[in-house]
Amino acid sequence: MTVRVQEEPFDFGVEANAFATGRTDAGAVVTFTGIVRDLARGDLDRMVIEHYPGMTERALEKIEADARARWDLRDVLIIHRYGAMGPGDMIMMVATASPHRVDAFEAAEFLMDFLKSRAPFWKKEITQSGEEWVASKAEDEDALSRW
Amino acid sequence: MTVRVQEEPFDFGVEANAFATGRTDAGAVVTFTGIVRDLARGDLDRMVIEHYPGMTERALEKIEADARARWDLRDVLIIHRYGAMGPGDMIMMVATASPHRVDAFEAAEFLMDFLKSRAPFWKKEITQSGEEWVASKAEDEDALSRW
Amino acid sequence: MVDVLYFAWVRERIGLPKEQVETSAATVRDLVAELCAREERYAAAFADLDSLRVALDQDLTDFDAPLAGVREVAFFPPMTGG
Amino acid sequence: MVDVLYFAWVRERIGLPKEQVETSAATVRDLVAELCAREERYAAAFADLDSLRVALDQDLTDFDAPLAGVREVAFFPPMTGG
Repeated sequence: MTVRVQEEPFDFGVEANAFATGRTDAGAVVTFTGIVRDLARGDLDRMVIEHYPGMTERALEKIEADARARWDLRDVLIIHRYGAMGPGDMIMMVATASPHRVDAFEAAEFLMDFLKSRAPFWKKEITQSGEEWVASKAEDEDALSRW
Repeated sequence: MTVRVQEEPFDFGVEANAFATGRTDAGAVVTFTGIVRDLARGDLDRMVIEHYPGMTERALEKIEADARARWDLRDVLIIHRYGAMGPGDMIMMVATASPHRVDAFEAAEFLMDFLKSRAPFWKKEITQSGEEWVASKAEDEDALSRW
Repeated sequence: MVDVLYFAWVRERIGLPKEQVETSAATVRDLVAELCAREERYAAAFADLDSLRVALDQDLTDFDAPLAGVREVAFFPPMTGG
Repeated sequence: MVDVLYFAWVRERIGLPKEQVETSAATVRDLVAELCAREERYAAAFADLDSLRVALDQDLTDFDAPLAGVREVAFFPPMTGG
């Protein structure tokens, strides 16, 4: 069970392989990766993510423990970056390993839903014409009610 | 959109990175990987997967096209091996890329549900004491009814 | 003449992966009856049709499907991919 | 004395990430009222409490939570991780 909050980039493939390779206890591995999307206008210069050191790790560890209490998980990985990144850069990833594919999928969705609106990260989009904090979406808050 | 049916191993990390890297059109990438689990007795020697060449590719391409018709997907990858593999080896993977995380997750689950019971693969488990075809599960057939 | 293919334990019980069959059966069910009448190993493989699946020209179908124009018939147990 | 932290646009409107505040406010809401009375930039940042979240000692809570014993109060907009 690993939670990492870091400024530096991570290598999705290397992390995914390290998480999944040689596992004989869990036949199902699910990963989710969040990538910086360009804006509709195609002019995103960079995204800057601010976070709340201390509370971030605490919130992610709680979300991870809640997922483990709820599904049959043999391993969980959460990596989330902060700082500046450009279009196409990877922001974060989660991975779940379970003997059951439904558990691996549901737990990954649960992690993502809570990570979206309960972990203290804030995204700002910066273009040539200015900068703007990304607004939270009502649908992200609503997504929590399914769990 | 890629469907590959192959005997040789694939590198999950390399495939995952190739699929996700540099994407600026889809902020959400989900992968599922199926791994050979050891038996409860811990004595699995190997798993052998038989398939129906021709029909396999056809079935996977249909499942993939159905998923693309249903969700906003910018890319889909399906890799499935056949032949002999040992505990911990990767059997297959799917990956989905979408602007929306719910689409990426649901499409990956859909692909897996149909791939389990509608693509012509059959697994046999081989131990020191003999060999046995893996029985299909009623729950796998039932899983199709949610779509 | 149709190609008849067998997979997994159906292949093992019948003892071959593929054969050409001269038949004028109207449906898959009729073809199964003809095969079962041939030899015990066919009767053993087809004893419980609920535990079998059939594909005609590589599309899944059911045992009442007509055989007219079909070139390839495949019998196999429920699939276990993934 | 409590540490008061501000994040994202709350930080930008107030113009600093962190300060120490001498307060005897009973609840978060009372503390917000004290801050708003100080200077316009606080009143601007706290104009719409529905668009704000608060954490006490790094746990999310609500504006009616008591401040007794709390060492760290943080104000920020709804989170946008993932």
